[in-house]
Amino acid sequence: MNPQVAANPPVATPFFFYGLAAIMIIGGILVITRKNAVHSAMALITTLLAQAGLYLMLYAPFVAGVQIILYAGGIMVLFLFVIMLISIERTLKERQFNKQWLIGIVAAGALGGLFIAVYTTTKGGVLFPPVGRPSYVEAQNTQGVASLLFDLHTGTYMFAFEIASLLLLVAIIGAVVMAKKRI
Amino acid sequence: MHDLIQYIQSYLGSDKTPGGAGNIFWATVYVLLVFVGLSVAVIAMNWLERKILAHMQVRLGPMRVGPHGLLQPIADALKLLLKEDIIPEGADKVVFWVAPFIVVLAAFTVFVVVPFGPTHAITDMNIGILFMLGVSSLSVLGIVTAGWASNSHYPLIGALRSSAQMVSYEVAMGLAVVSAILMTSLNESSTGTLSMIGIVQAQFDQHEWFLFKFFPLGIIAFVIFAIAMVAETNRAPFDLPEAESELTAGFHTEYSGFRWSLFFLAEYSAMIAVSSIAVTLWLGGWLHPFPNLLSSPTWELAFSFIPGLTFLFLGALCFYHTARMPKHPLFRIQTIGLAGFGVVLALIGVVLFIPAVRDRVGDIFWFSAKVAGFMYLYIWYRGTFPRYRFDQLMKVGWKVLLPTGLALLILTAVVGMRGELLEQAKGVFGR
Amino acid sequence: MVAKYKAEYGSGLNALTHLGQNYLEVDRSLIPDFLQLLRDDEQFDYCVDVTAVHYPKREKQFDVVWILYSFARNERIRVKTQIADGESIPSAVPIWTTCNWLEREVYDMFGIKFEGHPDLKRILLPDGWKGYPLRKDYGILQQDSEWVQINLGIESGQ
Amino acid sequence: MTDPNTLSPLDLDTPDKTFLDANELVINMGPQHPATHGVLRVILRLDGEKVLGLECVIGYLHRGVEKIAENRTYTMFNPYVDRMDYVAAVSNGLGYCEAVEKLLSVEAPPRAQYIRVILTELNRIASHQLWLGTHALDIGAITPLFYTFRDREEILKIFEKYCGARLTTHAFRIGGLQYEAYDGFEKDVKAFCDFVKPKIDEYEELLTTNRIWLERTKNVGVISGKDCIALGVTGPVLRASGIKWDIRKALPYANYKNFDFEIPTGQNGDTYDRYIVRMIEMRQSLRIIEQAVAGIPEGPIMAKVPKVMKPPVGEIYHSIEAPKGELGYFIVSDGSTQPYRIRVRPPSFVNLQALDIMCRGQLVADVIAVIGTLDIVLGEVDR
Repeated sequence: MNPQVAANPPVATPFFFYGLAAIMIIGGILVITRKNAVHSAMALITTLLAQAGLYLMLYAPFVAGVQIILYAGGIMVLFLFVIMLISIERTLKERQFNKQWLIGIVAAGALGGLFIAVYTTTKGGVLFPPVGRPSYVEAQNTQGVASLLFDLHTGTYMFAFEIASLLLLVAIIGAVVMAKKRI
Repeated sequence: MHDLIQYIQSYLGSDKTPGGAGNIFWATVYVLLVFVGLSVAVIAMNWLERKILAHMQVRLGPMRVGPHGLLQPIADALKLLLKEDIIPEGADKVVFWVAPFIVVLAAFTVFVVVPFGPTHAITDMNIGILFMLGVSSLSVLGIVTAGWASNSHYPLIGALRSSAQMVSYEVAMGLAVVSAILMTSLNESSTGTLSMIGIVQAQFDQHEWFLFKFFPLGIIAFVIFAIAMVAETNRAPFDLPEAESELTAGFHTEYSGFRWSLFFLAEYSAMIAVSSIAVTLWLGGWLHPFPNLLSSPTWELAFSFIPGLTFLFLGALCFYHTARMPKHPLFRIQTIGLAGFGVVLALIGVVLFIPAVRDRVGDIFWFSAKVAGFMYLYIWYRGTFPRYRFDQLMKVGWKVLLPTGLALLILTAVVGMRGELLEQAKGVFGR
Repeated sequence: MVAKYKAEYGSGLNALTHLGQNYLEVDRSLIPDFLQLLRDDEQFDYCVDVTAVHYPKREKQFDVVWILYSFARNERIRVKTQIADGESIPSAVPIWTTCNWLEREVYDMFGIKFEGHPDLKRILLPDGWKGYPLRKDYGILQQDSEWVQINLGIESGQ
Repeated sequence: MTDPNTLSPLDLDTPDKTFLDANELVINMGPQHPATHGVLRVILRLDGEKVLGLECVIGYLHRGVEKIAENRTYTMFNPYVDRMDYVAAVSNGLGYCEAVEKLLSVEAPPRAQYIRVILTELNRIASHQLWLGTHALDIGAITPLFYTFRDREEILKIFEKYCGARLTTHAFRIGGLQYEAYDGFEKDVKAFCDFVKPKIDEYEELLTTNRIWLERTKNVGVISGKDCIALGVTGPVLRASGIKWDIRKALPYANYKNFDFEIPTGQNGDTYDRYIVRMIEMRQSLRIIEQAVAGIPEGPIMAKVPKVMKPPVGEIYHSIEAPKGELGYFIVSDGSTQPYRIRVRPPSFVNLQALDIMCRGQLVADVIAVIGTLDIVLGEVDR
């Protein structure tokens, strides 16, 4: 039992959870319904920030920090960067939904079904571990992530991590090659 | 009622931050204190920048509003609040509205983890430094959206410039920060930490500021950070996003009045925020000079007098200038005002001698003094340097700072692990 | 130099000196070739100024003046030619790039058209302005009041 | 359009055509813009931040000085010339007075010549100081502006003491001077020379070896000597491109042939060289002033000039080396009291033409630097 958790019982957890979840859902809906791409991007940022809040509630501050620094801070800036250079007037005239909406709904329904299935079958189990489990301990989150990734003995994701970074490197080079004729 | 008082008092003996102790009352008090303190700091910074810059440029600066222009920032603030709030015709109203708030929110939120002292922080997060970098990077969003929403060319170019600039300098900044974090773990006893308080504590434990650790690696990391932080806050000589001679005022060209003042506020609090990071990581945060050498009670007592003495000195300075004021009836109110200001400063100085206060503000004083040093550097840069061009700025960021930072990171790791590495080398070759 | 060209062009060329300054009066028909010649063969590589003078009483109303300088000879020379109102004159831009704006100004002020000028339009006055202010028949208080009223929304620019 | 012989081919970078389709942006810089030094409007065609081409729109300050001249007598027109290049009013006056004197075939007496040279050179320093301050400000260094203005003030004080005016001085009259030099004039000028020398060192200390300044000015706005001649660019810009030509030496006027000074030149024709050339020019001006103050003769200050000036029929072109370049006056006289036609050959106007060629392929920030380095005064461009 971690003394810190015992000393600081989480405050108003359901309130924050439902609040953040609601923000996320509203943001997500706005992302696809807004015609103005910049508004969509702003909604997406809100969603991502709310998600970071949920990570914090899950005692995963490192992931939350990375979420903010990478998604909300880094990637979305580049998104906005590109969106701004596109003429907004033109995008306003374009059709917002294409013919694949049916497939989209099917895919979203399937994913939602999966979530519900997992939730119902594992309720009280792995997804929502009881209070006091080590994964609650904030102080070990950063080290935990690091040891999962890099530790020689317990690390299982080292290879996947390195492969992912290589993939990103290839993507960067590809983007440069495509965007610039003369380098 | 009694419970409440006890709840409030229960924190006082604690050696944790209010957030760490989970005391909501004191956390709120600290939030308010930091907010007010920051606002006062920005106002003071406004006045100081104008005065110091003026004296660097052989002129006087504000002299009319209050003695030596002391009330000038207040007059400015009033003017900005009363000014008409113009929203351009073709602007995207919602985004135009939201953008300044994003910037201000990002600039203020980072102060949640800034450690003014071992217990003087709103909270101590396990990921403190990561949180600071992450949240401060959000201000780019505000700048970009502000530039875009203005629906005008100059702000758009300014916004694009600043976003490109901030994103690229974040990389170099991050590398320098990582090398400092690495230093927290590279010794016999301590384990690494991302917590802001933990980092300062590590410097205390390791008996040196990280500025001097692994000489000259610490200094190089600090220099990289010091350059990157000027670029991050869009100040001279990296003030291209608001280069007035090229882009009139950059991303906030179309803003006026209150909304413009929010940008102003955000810029200065961001300057203070990044300076705080630098102070925390390399200059020993709240520690007074030579905390390990001069740690005897006598020295502690001597150091605890310095804040009070400083304020007394400032008060004396005010009295000196009061005496030098022209003896003309027109200047009477100004003279009285200056004397009054001196009295206030001296009183603060006296209050700082009270033992209970003395023991608590020492950390805050040293931290603020170090940050103030950086603020002075900002002003000095502005008075001295011409402005970089955009491509040169990018060149400095990507071709100089980034490789240096990477090499530095590797070198820090190698130097820090040299014992183990030698051991392993012996293991391999020694047989 | 003068004698050589005098022989070549005869009456089309007239060399004079006034107050120690040399100038050539050249027939309109010689204009682009003679200027080209001055630059290429006589090293007058710097065109100091192009301007015009209006003589309303003359038959050929305008004097167009080129002021040339040669770095090699350290010598200045003026070339003058006379043209009538409405007549155009070949542009010297292919010879000296600097003539671009100078000719535009002459066009702006006198209404003299330069053939082959890359972008002959008004330079100092607004594009829609009527009248050529440096002509002698243009009064000093005169203005294009129509333009002023439409574009500035005031009665008069005086 | 342009002859390849006179103009070195421009390295015109067309935007890279990729699937991202380079964005061409047209930006309107000015007429109200902090860095255009007045009311210059520059229409920039940009690819991102790179300048593809630009067009200057001028004439916002057009006052019809040449038309005014035709309706004033020779004497009455004299103050008007101060209003063209208002930061170098004394030079304007010198050019005009000398042109009319030539037309009248009179010459100003030696003492007047010396005082003229002193004042003109002082004005050259003042003009260069103003240029330096604003140019550095454009590039982002805000401090030199205050230093140069502080020192320019001393020059203006001398002007004020001499003729009562600080900016539009109207210091000279046709045929000489109106006012005798005031008591202590020589002393003031000498004191100024001693005062300003360390100050020029101070400017140089701030900028000459400043790394950012070097990066911002080296290889920026390069123009070759050949292009300069083709475009008629004169003054420090021409000299910075390696052509050693100064009217004070080439076709001496006033009594410049009596003084010993050097013409500074640059090699690269970039913004940095122009900066260096102007800095040296300031020092050379000081040299001239010191010699002139030492050798100032006694004597009359006004030649015999008729009260009503009626120059004989004829025309004259006279030019001087103004701080910005060749400032010429082409005066046609019809024998009456009023000039038949006065044409001013403004250095700023002609130099401004080079802006396009100097900025192509550079960045927006360089346009600012180049406008600054051309040292234009819109009052003179538009007249």
